[in-house]
Amino acid sequence: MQCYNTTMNIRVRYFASLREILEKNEEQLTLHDGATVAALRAALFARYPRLQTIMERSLCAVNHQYVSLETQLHDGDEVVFIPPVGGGN
Amino acid sequence: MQCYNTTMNIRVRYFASLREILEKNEEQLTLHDGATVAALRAALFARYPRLQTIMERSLCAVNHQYVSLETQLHDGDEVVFIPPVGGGN
Amino acid sequence: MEPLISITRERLDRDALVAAVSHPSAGGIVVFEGVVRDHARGKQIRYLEYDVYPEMAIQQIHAIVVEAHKRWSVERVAVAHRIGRLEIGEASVIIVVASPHRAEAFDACRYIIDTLKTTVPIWKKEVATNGEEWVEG
Amino acid sequence: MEPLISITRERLDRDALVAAVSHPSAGGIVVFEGVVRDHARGKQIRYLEYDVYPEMAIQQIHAIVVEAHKRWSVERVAVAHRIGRLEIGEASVIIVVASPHRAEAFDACRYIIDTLKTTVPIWKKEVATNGEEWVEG
Repeated sequence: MQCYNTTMNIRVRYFASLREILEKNEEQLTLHDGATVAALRAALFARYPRLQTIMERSLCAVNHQYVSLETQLHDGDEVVFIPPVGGGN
Repeated sequence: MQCYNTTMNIRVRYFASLREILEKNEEQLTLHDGATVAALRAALFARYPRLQTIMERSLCAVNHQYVSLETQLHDGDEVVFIPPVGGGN
Repeated sequence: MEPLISITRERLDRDALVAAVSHPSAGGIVVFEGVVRDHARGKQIRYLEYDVYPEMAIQQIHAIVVEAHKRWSVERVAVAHRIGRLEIGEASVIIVVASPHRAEAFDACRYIIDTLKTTVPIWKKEVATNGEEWVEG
Repeated sequence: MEPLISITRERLDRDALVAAVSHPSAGGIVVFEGVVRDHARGKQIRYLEYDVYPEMAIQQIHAIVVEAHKRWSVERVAVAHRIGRLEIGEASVIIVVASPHRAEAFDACRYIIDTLKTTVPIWKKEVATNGEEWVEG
């Protein structure tokens, strides 16, 4: 038995190398309620295998704050995977 | 017995507080051959007693190089007493 | 203290940034300017392309400036970062710190650029004569 | 390396100095600017009057820049000092260091201004609302 509120919508935005590889700026993903950042990342690996290397080196931000992979997501969250920055020295 | 070359001419230039107190930019002084910076300073103390305090806190430069009081002067040398600098922090 | 933070596609205006933080009580101004170099990692660079996560970048830069204020009491700070395509010799980032005394201005300016480079989501793609690459770390 | 060193009665031109040291290989530019403050040592300043021993000041600044070059390999340095009467908010000194990497530019710029302030024969008279004084140390 399944309720209507067991899924949530997550907005994923892409920048830099991720945006270029996927050729899109953002997309909406639907996940089960209570899914973590790690679960979202796994879903993206499954959908885009070629992102795995770069995403494993990326940090993650939810609603503009850096978070860990264990962080639980909530309906309407904005998630960005942030490839290493560092504009030289 | 005295030779013609037993004296030398020294150019003394004044800056900042020294220039303002003396109201002159420079003057020529005649000293005995082999006189040191200390001897020049003593001669200036005698001539301008009110310079003593400030000159005792000054460094001395001969021909644009900082020197010690024991340095021997030579004919034609340019001497400047340099009140403490330090334009703030 | 309200820091001036901007992310823009326009050419950065050094004089406007300095004027914005200048104040009769500030005796020392330190400016850092990052400029696009003609070579990097052995490559001949043609131009750079900067990308940014704007909302988060602004927020992160703000946090860095607040931390600099806590550490060195610097009140007058401007940070401007350019994005999009930049040619050799153009400024990608300008940081200006004005302070009553110079030691704090130097320390704060250096802290801000060092931290910005490592924590703010701004990326650059080096377009070189032999290919292009998003630079990472 | 031929450093640009100037002592002048004219208003200092920040942009001209930065342009003079800029180079396609220099990715970091650090500028220090000393500005006349409106107060000092509890006094309300009206204006400053700078005096200089010019030949020696140029020589000393040159020696400082050579030492900075030895320590940090900075090749592109400009130092400009203004003398005469300066009003509140005007720049008395501008130092610009451009370098391939920013750490050297920061270190060299700071070394140059710190050393300049203590060893170069340039003096200032503070003309305050309640009198005037040559500032020493």
